[in-house]
Amino acid sequence: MSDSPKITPADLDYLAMNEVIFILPGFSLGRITLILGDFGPFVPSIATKAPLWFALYLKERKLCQIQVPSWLTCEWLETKRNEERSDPDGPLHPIHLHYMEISSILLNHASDDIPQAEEIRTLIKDIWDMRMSKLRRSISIMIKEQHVHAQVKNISYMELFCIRPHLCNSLFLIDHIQKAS
Amino acid sequence: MAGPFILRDEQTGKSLSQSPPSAESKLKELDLDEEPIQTADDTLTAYGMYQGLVKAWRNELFAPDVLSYKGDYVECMLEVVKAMEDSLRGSEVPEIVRSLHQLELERVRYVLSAYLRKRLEKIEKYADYNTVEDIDNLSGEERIFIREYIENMDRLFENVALRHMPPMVRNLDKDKAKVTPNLDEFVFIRANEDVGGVMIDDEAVNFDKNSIHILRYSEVKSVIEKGRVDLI
Amino acid sequence: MDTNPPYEEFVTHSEGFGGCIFFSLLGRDYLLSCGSDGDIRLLDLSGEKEPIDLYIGSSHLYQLACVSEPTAGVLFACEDNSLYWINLNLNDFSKHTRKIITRFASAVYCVTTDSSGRWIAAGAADFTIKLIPASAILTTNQYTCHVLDTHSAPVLSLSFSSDGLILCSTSCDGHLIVWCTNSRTVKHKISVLSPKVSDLSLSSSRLVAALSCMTADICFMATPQSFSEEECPSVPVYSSLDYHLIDRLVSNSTTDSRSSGTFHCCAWSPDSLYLAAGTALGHIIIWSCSVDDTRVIFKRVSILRHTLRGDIISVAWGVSNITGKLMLAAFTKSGYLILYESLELTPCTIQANANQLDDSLLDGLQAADLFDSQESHSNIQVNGSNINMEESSLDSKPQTSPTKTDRKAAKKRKFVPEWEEDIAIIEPEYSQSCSEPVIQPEPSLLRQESFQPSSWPPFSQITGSEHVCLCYNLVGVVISHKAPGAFEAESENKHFNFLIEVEFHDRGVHHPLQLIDPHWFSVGVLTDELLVLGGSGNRNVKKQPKDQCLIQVHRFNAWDGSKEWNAQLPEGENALCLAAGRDWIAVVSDSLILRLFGTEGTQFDLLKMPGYPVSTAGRGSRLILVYHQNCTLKDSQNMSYYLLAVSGMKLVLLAEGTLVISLNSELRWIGFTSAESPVILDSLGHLEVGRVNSRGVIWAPMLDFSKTVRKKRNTHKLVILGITPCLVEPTEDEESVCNEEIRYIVPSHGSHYPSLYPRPSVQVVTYNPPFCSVATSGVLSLEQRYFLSTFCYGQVAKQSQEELMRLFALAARSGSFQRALEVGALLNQQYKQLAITYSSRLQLSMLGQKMNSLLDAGRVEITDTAVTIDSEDPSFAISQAEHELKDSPLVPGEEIAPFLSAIRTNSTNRDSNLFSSAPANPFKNQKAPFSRASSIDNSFIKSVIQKSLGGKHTLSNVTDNKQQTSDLFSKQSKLGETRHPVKQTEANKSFNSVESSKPKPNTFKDWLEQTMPQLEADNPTLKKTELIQIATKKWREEKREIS
Amino acid sequence: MNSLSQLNNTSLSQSASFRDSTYVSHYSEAFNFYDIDDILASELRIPCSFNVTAYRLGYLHTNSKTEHIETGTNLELPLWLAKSLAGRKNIVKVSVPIRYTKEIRQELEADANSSDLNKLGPYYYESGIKLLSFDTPDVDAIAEVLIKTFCSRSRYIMDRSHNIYDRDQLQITNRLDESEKKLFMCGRQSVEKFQQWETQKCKKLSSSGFVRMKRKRQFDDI
Repeated sequence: MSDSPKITPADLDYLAMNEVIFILPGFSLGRITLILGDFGPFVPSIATKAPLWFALYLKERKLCQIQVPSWLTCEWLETKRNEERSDPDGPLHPIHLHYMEISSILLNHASDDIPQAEEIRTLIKDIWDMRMSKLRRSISIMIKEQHVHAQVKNISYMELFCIRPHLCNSLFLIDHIQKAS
Repeated sequence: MAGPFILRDEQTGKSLSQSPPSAESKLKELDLDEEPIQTADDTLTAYGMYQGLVKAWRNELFAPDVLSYKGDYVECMLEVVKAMEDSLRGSEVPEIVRSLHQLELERVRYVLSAYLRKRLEKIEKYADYNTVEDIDNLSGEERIFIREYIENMDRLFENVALRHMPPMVRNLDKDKAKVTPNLDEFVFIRANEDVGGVMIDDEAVNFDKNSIHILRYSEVKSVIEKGRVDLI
Repeated sequence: MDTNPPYEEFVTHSEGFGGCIFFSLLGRDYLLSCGSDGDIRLLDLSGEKEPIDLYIGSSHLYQLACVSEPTAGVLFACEDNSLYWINLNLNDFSKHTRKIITRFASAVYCVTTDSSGRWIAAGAADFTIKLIPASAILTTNQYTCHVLDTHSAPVLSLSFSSDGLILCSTSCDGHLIVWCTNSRTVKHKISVLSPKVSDLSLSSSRLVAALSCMTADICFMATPQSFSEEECPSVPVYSSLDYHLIDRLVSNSTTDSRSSGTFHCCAWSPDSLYLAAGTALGHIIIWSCSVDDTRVIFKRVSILRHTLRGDIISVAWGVSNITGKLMLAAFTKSGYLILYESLELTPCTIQANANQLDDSLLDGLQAADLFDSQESHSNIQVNGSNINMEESSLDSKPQTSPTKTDRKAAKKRKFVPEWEEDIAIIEPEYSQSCSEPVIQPEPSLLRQESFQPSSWPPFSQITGSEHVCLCYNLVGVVISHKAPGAFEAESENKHFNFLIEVEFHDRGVHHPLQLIDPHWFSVGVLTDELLVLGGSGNRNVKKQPKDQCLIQVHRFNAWDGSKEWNAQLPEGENALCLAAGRDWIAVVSDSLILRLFGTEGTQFDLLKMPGYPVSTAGRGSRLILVYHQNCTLKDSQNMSYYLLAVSGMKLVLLAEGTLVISLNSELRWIGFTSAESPVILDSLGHLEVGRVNSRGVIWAPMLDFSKTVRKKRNTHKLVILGITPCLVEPTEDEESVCNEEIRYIVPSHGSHYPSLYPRPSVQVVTYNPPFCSVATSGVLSLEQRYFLSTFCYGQVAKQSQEELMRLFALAARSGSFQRALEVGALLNQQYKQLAITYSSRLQLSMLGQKMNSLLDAGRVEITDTAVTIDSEDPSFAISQAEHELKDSPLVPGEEIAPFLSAIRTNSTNRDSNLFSSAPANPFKNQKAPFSRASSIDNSFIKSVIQKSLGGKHTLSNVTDNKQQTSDLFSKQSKLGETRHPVKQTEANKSFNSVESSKPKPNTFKDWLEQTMPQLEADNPTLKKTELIQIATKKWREEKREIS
Repeated sequence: MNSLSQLNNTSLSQSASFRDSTYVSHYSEAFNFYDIDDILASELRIPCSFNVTAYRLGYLHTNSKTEHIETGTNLELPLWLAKSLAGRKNIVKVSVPIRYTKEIRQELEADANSSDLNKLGPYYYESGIKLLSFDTPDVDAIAEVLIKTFCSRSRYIMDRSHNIYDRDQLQITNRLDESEKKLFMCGRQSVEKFQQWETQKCKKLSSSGFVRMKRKRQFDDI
């Protein structure tokens, strides 16, 4: 009967779906006013902004082609990976806060619009693993030295999701013992 | 194209047939008087409301206790949803537009329900605590709910357990038996603006904008309520 | 001597820029090449010459260099901002380790090593050069790289002196810098040439691509020189003693040296006897350089020609380990590698006799020294810089050992600063020497092959290319590729099928098609009603007479059973390009015949063309046809055009003339604007639009892609889809002066053609005529805006009048009243009125009176506008008339009456031109509803928000709005169409009643001062900023209300 | 007589009254009256010796014939009872239970990772924390050792919980004390959720609107 995680990956997906990306519409449509704001007008095959869920829906109906965001290209990810690899003990390097969610969504639903999808998949995994190992290392240090406050830079939501329970709970446990004595 | 163009033409057409003052105005629109600065006001758009709701939902997810009820967001979104549905039902729009709108409405509903559900869950869990501590954080409906919930729980206790207890221990002391949220839990926050002078183990700490921190919930509770930092 | 020694050619890389270099390792010769496809290929010259993939990368490689000591490896400059090092495994080249040596802030353009292998230098587009000790890199991982950042433009090329003491570099801004490698200081800076560019790919057409310096020991720096109007392309050679120009090497002696095209690259032979340079026309020109004590004399010894087209991007020398002969390799832009394995060259030697030396030199020069100086080894010391000098011959490798005596001797010798007399002296033998190799002036420009607009690759290259894009226009994409399983069939070379994919940008027009194509079509054109396919039955430039050419037409909205029809061209006749209009199809065949078909397959008309066709295009009722008038001129194609109209299924000639495109360019695209006036684009990116009137066509330059398009590197490769009326309605703040936009796609860089999978995103650009920028506000100069508006909307249209008004205002404010009048004269009546009021507002009574007189004069002329109209192109006149109808009630109705009918028809046509609806179209039918639907939601949300917030902000007008919008909102949901501007105007009345008491202030500021207190009173709860926001809204609404 | 009465009616409420604030078994709640773990944790036996004679409490002493507990009797009382007795007018004198004595502590300090906390008592930390509220001399030492032990073990717990691939959780958890187990389970749960999500098994995606809508659409189309 231990606590279930406060947020689920599905929720993170939901949040990520609000990110705006570029699509090449396969239809023409005037400006459409959503709650998220005005989008369009959609002119066939001219790159237009649209929220991710919007794009995915159109994609499912084969009505648009999704443009890969600049940070999801092989070159960019490679540079990212090298950055992370270069200093295994250093801080996290800046990256899109929803990079896991968006990449997996796109790779699963629009892989035909992504050149070198497989390379990207592996790259993302590499980056994830490197970042997680960094996080674990620093967490254990933080616990050992019994800090009660810390700042963390460039951590993405999915990473947060994975490390939260252990970090928070153990910190609390220590804190609690100290309080009791 | 439709919309603005036609409007502008109408304007000019009017102004041409009119007398000098309107010509003046036409001149004004022609010449380069400085325009007031375009400021997007999120407070008034549906987008701002939606964002606010999402924020509230997140905070609610991560906060151990029940935060104050963001009534205006909820009501506003409810109204928007309702209005949109009516409009969709009323007018004959192409089905792609319709389905897009419906899809968005689904999403909005999801947040709404998730938000309310999360609150109820917590309210139920810490029923007694809430009635005592932060009853004014709850919405009217929630108060009704919590009152009834407590009554029922008490009746249940009475019937199931306490009746059979020896008279000495029959009265169950509520504020000893109550379940309390753990305010010393550790949480991650992101600062929406530069926040100064948060006391952590009696030393003041400053968060600069968009920095992410982990610390005790109890230390930032007030700042969160002010909306200066968000739980993530 | 023969000018064309035997050579072999290899297809190495797909296309684009790259480099090649000889590499001798363990007594074997290799030829390495890298290209924009990101691969490095290795050619074993000693073994069988099969290109081996040494490295397969994704991003563009610009240049490579080799190191043999201590470990054999290859360095290459990659466009992903990094300089890579490949550690070769001598036993198995496929096994190698790669590492990044250093990274730059931008793409790395060049890398080189010096012969002794001490230094590695790399230059990049971030203006910096990095100088790295070679040994350190190869052994350890810690090394310091010295950054040389004196260049103020991307570094194009680098070259070391043979002793490694000197490095020199060129940058895009045309500077050549000489560095001392040991001290890493600038020795000297030469401005090589004038034109400034900032990009390598552009530079290839404009200026120096690669320099080569001082392989010889008298340090000569040769940098290829650009082509510009006044000077012919040449390779200037500088002395690096005192850095002055020694000679400008031109392709052939004096007569029309331009024909050789610009030089892209040059290289000194290892023995420093020869200098080779590659030209834009794909020739390699070799000069022999001979040195005696006072002079340097260059003679062109041969021109190497080859059949491949395409510029030479890099040349490399080598000495074969086996034969000991000179080898020369060249890398062409089209990715071919040309290898001359045994070059027989005769060096020109001059016998230096003392009497030719002028006396200043002989002064104090002892006989001994003079003697000494004749010897091969000598060493000169000139103004500080210490250089070895050696007369070397074919077999002697350049390496020297300075001796004292030489240095002493060297002190005496000086290069004479003025070279005129020396030139004069050698002039006779020079001319006579260069006459001896027989060179007939080569054909200047090749005649452009015929092409189909917005399709690729060009007809000649179709063979062997996997995907052929038959047509990529505004309607959709037509791709032809080998059907699955075709490859096996090919290997058994049976007759196999192609598959034609048709995809529409707007899925609503028609669902995607897939056609089996047994006829191997090579040209196609797609409109939203039909698809026309045709072309040579065989994917070969030379078609066999036997197989017949078919024209196949598919109709998308055929109501009778027949969805397609075929037409068989006569024996041996082959369709080169197609055009399709509203209700007709034109087929241009290689037997110079233009056939006009109806959309249903009846052939109506024939036309014999006066020249070989280049291309054709059609739209609505117009057809343009471009053909070669004659053989090409020296530096430009020689084409002319027919502009035809199809009326009653007969061809009517509207205009003809010569088609002028910029020098050394080809026709890239032809088409029509939405007003059916012809448009041409040449390969340099100049877009011209022809204004058609009764007397012919006036071409106006409307856009220069090389200036306007962001991705400069691809301007010469972009593909235009077409020109359409702006579909994206402009927002309130910027009103467009141009009602047309050009849609185009650019290839992802490094590749020649746009990618097909996934589809590229379409870029949009509007006209940008090259007007002189007068100091005015805004991106476009006012004149430009006026010109555009007249061009797009016609003279008397509202837009152009407004632009004129602006011009007038500007002139008036800047106090140049004459100019104001000049402009004012063009204004029509009611705008003249405005002008007068305006000038009176500026207290310019004089101007006002003048304008008044103009106004009175104008009263009479009003009818003339109509006259001028019909003299012009009908479509323009119509557009004008339309606008007059809408805008200016002052113009009496009857003048326009004759046009009315025309307007109707034309306007309908124009709608049907683009994205027009096919009956079978789910979206199109509801096109109108779209805009409505969105506007509904728009008003909905806003109203709802205000409703829900109305309670909170006790703001008068918001609450009013709430009332207004809410009941209006119910109205809307009933009718289902109301545009929200209307709503706003209605809503505004509510608060305007509040405001109306006050006088109307002019600017936002004082208005704000007036209203602020009241606002604050209305809602004390809000913060300042929110108040401002509300105020801003009110101010806008009020302005809208006023006008 | 009086001792009995006050003993009896204190028992329940007392136990509650000192149980709050020293409670950890459930991370999100500060205090849950009805939590079984907590009750169990406070069942820890503590060796006590009576300072006074407790009348008619002989039944507490299993193997004594007398009906009273004499002064100086040593017997083990559950933690909650000992607490209430030791607290006021100290009826009993408590001493550190065996698991928290110096030897064990040294053992833990020596090598925390290898030692089996579960054997030392399923609620080692929690009972320990409760112990801290007594005023025995080596309270601080206990607190320190608890923290030290936990710190050095937490890395191991995290790594195991994040390493999704070792399925044999028992083999990991059976050497952990209860709160450590919970810690482990928390981590493991979120990681498993992540794994599910990554392999697209998590169905909750549909409830985030997008897929469900799609289904609707398809039905409409049919």
